[in-house]
Amino acid sequence: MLSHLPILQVILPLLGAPACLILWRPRIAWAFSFFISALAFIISGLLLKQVWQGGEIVYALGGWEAPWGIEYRIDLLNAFLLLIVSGLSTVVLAGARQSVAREIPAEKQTLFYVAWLLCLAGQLGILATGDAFNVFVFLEISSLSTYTLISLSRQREALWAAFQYLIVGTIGATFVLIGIGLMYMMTGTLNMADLAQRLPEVADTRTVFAAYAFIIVGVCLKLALFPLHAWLPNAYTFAPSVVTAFLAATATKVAVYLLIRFSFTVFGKDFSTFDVPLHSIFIGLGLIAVFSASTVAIMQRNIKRAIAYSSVAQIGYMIIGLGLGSVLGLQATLLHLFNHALMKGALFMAMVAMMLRIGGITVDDIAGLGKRMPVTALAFVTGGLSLIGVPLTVGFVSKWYLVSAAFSQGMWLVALLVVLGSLLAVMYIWRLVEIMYFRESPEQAPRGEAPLTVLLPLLLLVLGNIYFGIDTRLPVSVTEAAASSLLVEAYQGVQVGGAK
Amino acid sequence: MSPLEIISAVLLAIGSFLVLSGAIGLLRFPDVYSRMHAAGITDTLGAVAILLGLMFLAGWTLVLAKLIMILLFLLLTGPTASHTLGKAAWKSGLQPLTDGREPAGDSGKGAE
Amino acid sequence: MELLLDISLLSMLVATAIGIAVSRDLLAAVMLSSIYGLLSANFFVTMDAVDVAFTEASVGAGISPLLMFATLAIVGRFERYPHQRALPALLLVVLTGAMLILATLDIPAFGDPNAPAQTHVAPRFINESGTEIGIPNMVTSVLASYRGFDTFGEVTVVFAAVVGVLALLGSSLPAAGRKLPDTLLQASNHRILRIVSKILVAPIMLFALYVQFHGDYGPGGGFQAGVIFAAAIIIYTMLFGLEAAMKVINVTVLRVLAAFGVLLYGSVGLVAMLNGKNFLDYDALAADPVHGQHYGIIVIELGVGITVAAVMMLIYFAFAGRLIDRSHKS
Amino acid sequence: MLTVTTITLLVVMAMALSRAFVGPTVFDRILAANVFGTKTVLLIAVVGFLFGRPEFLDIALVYALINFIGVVGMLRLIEYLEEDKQSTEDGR
Amino acid sequence: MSVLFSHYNYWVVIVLMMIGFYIVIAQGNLVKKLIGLNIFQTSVFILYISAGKVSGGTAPILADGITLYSNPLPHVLILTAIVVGIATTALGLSLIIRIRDTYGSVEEQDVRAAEGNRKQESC
Repeated sequence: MLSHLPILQVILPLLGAPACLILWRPRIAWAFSFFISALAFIISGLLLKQVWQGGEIVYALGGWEAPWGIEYRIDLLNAFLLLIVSGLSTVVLAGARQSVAREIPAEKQTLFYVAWLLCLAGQLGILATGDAFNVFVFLEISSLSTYTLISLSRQREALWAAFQYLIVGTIGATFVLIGIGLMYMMTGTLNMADLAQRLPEVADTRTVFAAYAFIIVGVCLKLALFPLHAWLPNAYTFAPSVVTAFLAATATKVAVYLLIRFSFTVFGKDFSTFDVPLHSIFIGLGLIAVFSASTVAIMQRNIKRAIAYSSVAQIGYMIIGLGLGSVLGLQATLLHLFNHALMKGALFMAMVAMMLRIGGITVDDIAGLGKRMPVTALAFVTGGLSLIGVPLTVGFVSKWYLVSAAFSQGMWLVALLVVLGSLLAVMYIWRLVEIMYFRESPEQAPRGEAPLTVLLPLLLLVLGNIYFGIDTRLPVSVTEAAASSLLVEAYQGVQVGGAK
Repeated sequence: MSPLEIISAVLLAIGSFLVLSGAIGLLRFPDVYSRMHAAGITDTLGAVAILLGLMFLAGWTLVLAKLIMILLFLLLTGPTASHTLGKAAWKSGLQPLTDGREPAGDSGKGAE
Repeated sequence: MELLLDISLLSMLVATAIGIAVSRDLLAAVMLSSIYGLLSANFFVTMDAVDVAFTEASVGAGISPLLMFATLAIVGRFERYPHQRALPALLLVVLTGAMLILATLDIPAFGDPNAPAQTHVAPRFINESGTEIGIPNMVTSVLASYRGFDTFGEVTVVFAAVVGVLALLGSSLPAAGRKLPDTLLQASNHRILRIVSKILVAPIMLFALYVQFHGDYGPGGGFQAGVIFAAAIIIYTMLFGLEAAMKVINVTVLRVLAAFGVLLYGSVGLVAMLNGKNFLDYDALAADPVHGQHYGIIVIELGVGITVAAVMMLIYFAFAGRLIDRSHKS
Repeated sequence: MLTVTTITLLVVMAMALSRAFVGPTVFDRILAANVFGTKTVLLIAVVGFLFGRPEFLDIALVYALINFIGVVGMLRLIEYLEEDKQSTEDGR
Repeated sequence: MSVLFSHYNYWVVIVLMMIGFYIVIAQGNLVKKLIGLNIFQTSVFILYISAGKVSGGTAPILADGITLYSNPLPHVLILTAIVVGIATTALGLSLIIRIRDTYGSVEEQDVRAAEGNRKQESC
C-alpha cells in the first residue's frame, strides 16, 4: 500500500466528499471529514519522509506511463506543500464544529463539510500532479468548492464576494487553459517533465512567451498578486470564519506553488529569468503589494479585513523571494509559505474563537478583549508578532532569509524596503493590540473563553509559530534541499546557455 | 449516376428550394404570424425532402434507421413547436397584421 | 468546400457574438448564446471533433440556456445600464488580443500533419488504442483510460457544482410531501405540447441509454447520456410541474445517486489498486487486459452517466423550486 | 447536389440568424432560433454524407432534441414573465 | 498571404475570445457577464479543437479503409473543459439568484452602491 501513497493522498478526500454527502448528519459529517483530513495529513508526512530518503516518487495513473497517461510526481517541493495544506486543513477542521454550528444553518452544514473535502482534494491534486491539464481540472474543483464555502456565510456580502471571486477565478483558470493550449501546440505534450524537456527547443518563439505570460497572469489572478488582488479582501472578510482560516493558510500557498512549478520546472529558470524580465517585475510588484496593502490594512475597522489585506502584503514578500531567483531567495519564499500558513492560521483561528464568543469582529467588538478572553487575545498577539517578524517567531526566520538573500545579491535597497514594510505591519498590529489591552470593554460585553475544541487547535498553531521560530531545523533543511533541487538543474542549464 | 442518386439529387434540390423559400419568407414577410406560416410549412416539408434524399444515398444501413428517426422526430416536434409558438404569441396579445395596417405587435406589447 | 464551411461558420459565430454583446434584452442574448452553442458545435463537426460537438450541443445549446432562462424568469429580462468602463475594458481586450495574435504567428499552420501536437503524443492514441483498449472510438479510449483521472476530476467538478447549487438554493427544494403551488409551471393550457412531449419522454430516455452504451463505437458516452436523460425529465418538469416530476424521482434519491456515481467511478480505481495495480488501471479487472479495459470503461461511463443525470436534474429542480417560491411570495 | 444543399443551408442559416438579430418581437426571435435549429440538424446530416462519414447522425438527432427543448423552454419563460407581469399589475 | 490562409482560423477565434472577454469585464449585468464568460470559454475550446485538426483527416473513430485521423487528445481535453464550464455556469447562476434575493438587483452598479451605503452606515 505504501507505493500508492501519492494517489491515496488525493482520492481519500475526493471519495470522502460524496460519501460524506450520503452520511448527511452534520455531526457525523464533521467527524468523518476530520478523520479523512487527518489521514491525508499522516500520508503526507509519510510521503515527505519517503521523498526525503529515497528521492522523487513517480506514480503513473491508470498504469499508463507519461506522457501518454497522467502521472503524479512527488518531489520535496510538493511533498512539503502537501504537508502544509493537509496539516492546516486538519487543525482548522478540528476546531471548526462549534463555529460552523453557529455560523451556518443546520441543513447546510453537511454540504459545508462536503465542499471542504472537495476543496482540500482539489488543492492536494494541484500539488501532486505532474500533468499540466490535470492542474486545470483540480484547480476548478478547488475553485468551485471555494466559491461554495464563501457563499455559505450568513453575511449577505459573502454572495457578492463569492460572485466576484467566481468571475475572476474563472478568467484566471481560462487564461491558464489558453497557456496550456499554446504550450501543447508547440510541444505536443501535457506532461510537465516532458514539457520541460521539449520547451527549450522552441523557447525563443513568441508563442511560448505568450503561453508563459497567460499562465503567470492566470495564476496571479488566483494568487491575488497586486494589482490583481481586488477580490481577496472581500472574500476573506465575509466568508465563514473557519473558511477564512483555511483559505488564508492554504489557497495562496497552492497558487505560489503553481507559480514556482511553472516558472522553474516547466519553463526552466533560464527561460523565466533570462528571456522574460521576470525578476524585476516580481520584485517591483511584490514591493508595491507590501506597501500599499499594509497601508490599507492600517485603516480597516473590521480586523478580519485588516488581516486579509495583510495577506496581500505577505504574498508580496513571497513574490519578492521568487523574483530574486537565487537558491536563497527561493528558500526564503518556501519558508515563508510554511510560516505564513502557521501565522495566518493562528490569527484567523483566534478570530474564529472571537466570533464564537462575541459574534462580531470589528474594532469596537474587540475592545478590552485582553481581559475578557485572555488566552485568545494572547494567541492573537503572538500571531501578530510573528506576522511582524519579531525574533523567536517563525515570521523572523523567513524575513531573515529574505533580507539576507537580497543582500547576498547586492540588492540592499530591496532588503531595506522589506524591513521598512515590516514596520508597517508593526503599525497595524500595534493598533489592534492597543485596542484589545488598553481600551475599556463595552458594557455587558460577553466574556469567557471559547470552548476547548477551538482553543486547542489555536494554541497548537501558536506553539507552532514559536517552536519553528526557535527550532528551525526541519523547515530550513527541507526548503533548502527543495530550492536547490529546483535550481541546480537550472544552473546546469545556465552553463549550457553560457557555452553557446 | 445511378437512378438512386438521381432521385436523391432531385429530392435534395426540392428540399433546398423549399428551405430557401421559407427563409425568404421568414425575412421578408411583415409580421410574426405570416413569418411563422412561411417558415413552419416549408421547414417541415423541406426537411422531409432533404432527409428523404439522404436516405436514398444511405442504402440499407444503420444510417437509414437514424435518418428515419430524425425524420420522425422533426415531423413530430416541428409542427408542435410552430403551434405552441403561434398560440403563445396570440395569448400574449399580439395581433395579426390585417389589410395593410401597421402590425400592432411590432415593438408593441409582445416585445416588452 | 471545407474552406467555405469553415469561413461561413466562423463569420456567423462572430456575428452572433457581437449580437450578444450589443443586445440589452437578456432573453435575446441567451437565445443567441444558444445559437452560438449550436454554431460552435457545427464547427466542431467540421473539425472532426464529433464527441465534442455532441457535448457542446447538449451543454452550450441545451442545458446552459435552459438554466439561464430559468434564472431570467427570476431576475428579470432587461439590462438596466449601458456598458460601464467601456474604454479601459476595450483597451485591455485589444491588448490581450494583440498578444494572442502575435503568439499565433509562430504556431504551426492550421491542419499541418507535421505539427508537434500531431506527432509527439497523439500517434500512440491513434495507432495503438485499437489494440491496447480494443474499442474503435479513440476519444473514449483516451478519455476513459489513458487520461481516466482527468475524467474522474471532471465528474468531481460536476459533483462540486451540485454541492454549491444545493448550498445556495437548496432551501427551496421541497422536502417530500410538501404541497407545491406550482400552477404556473404546469402549462395546462398547452394541450398539444403536453401530449407530444409525453410521447417523446420515453424515446428520449431510450436514446440516452443508447448514447450511454454506444459511446465505445460512436460519439457519445456517459456525460452526454446523462445530459440527455436529464433533458427528458426537465422537459417533463417544464410541462407538468415540479411536483409531478418529483413524484417520479425525489430529491433525496437524486442526491444519493449524484454521490453514488462518483463513488462508483472511484471504486473501479480502488478495485484495481486492491488487485495490485495502479489506481484506475483497468488491466487489473480481468485476466485479459483488453477485457479488463472494456469492463472498466463500461463501469466508469456508467458512473459518469449516473452522476451527471442526477446532478443536472437536481440543479434544474433547485432552480424551478426557486421560481415557485418566488411566484408564491408575489 | 450535396454541395448545393450545403450552401443553401448555410445561406438559410445566415438569414435565420439575421431575423434573430432584428426581432422585432420575441416570438420572431424564437421562430428564427427554431428555424436555425432545424437547419443545423439538416446541415449536420448533409455534411456527414458530403465528407463521407455519415455514421455520426446521432449528433443530428441530439440537435433536433435540444432544439425542441430549447424552444419549449423559451416559450415557458415568456409565458412565465407575462403572467408575472400581469400579477404584479393586478397587485397594483 | 500564406500566413493569412494558414492562420486565419486562429485569428477569428481570438476575436471571438476577446468579444467574450469584453462582455465579462465591461458589462454590468451579472447574467450577461456569465454569458460572456461562456463565449470566452467556448472560443478557447474552438482554439484547442482547431489545433487538433489534421487536414484530410477524419473523426478519430476507427473505421475500415481510413488511415488519417484527426488528433483525439484535444477533443478529450475539451470534453473535460466543457463540463467544467457548465459547472461554473450553474454555480454562477445560483449565486445570481441569491444576489437578486438579497440586493433586489442583478446589476453590478446597484450592488456596489448598496455595498457602499452599508459601509458608510457602519463607519
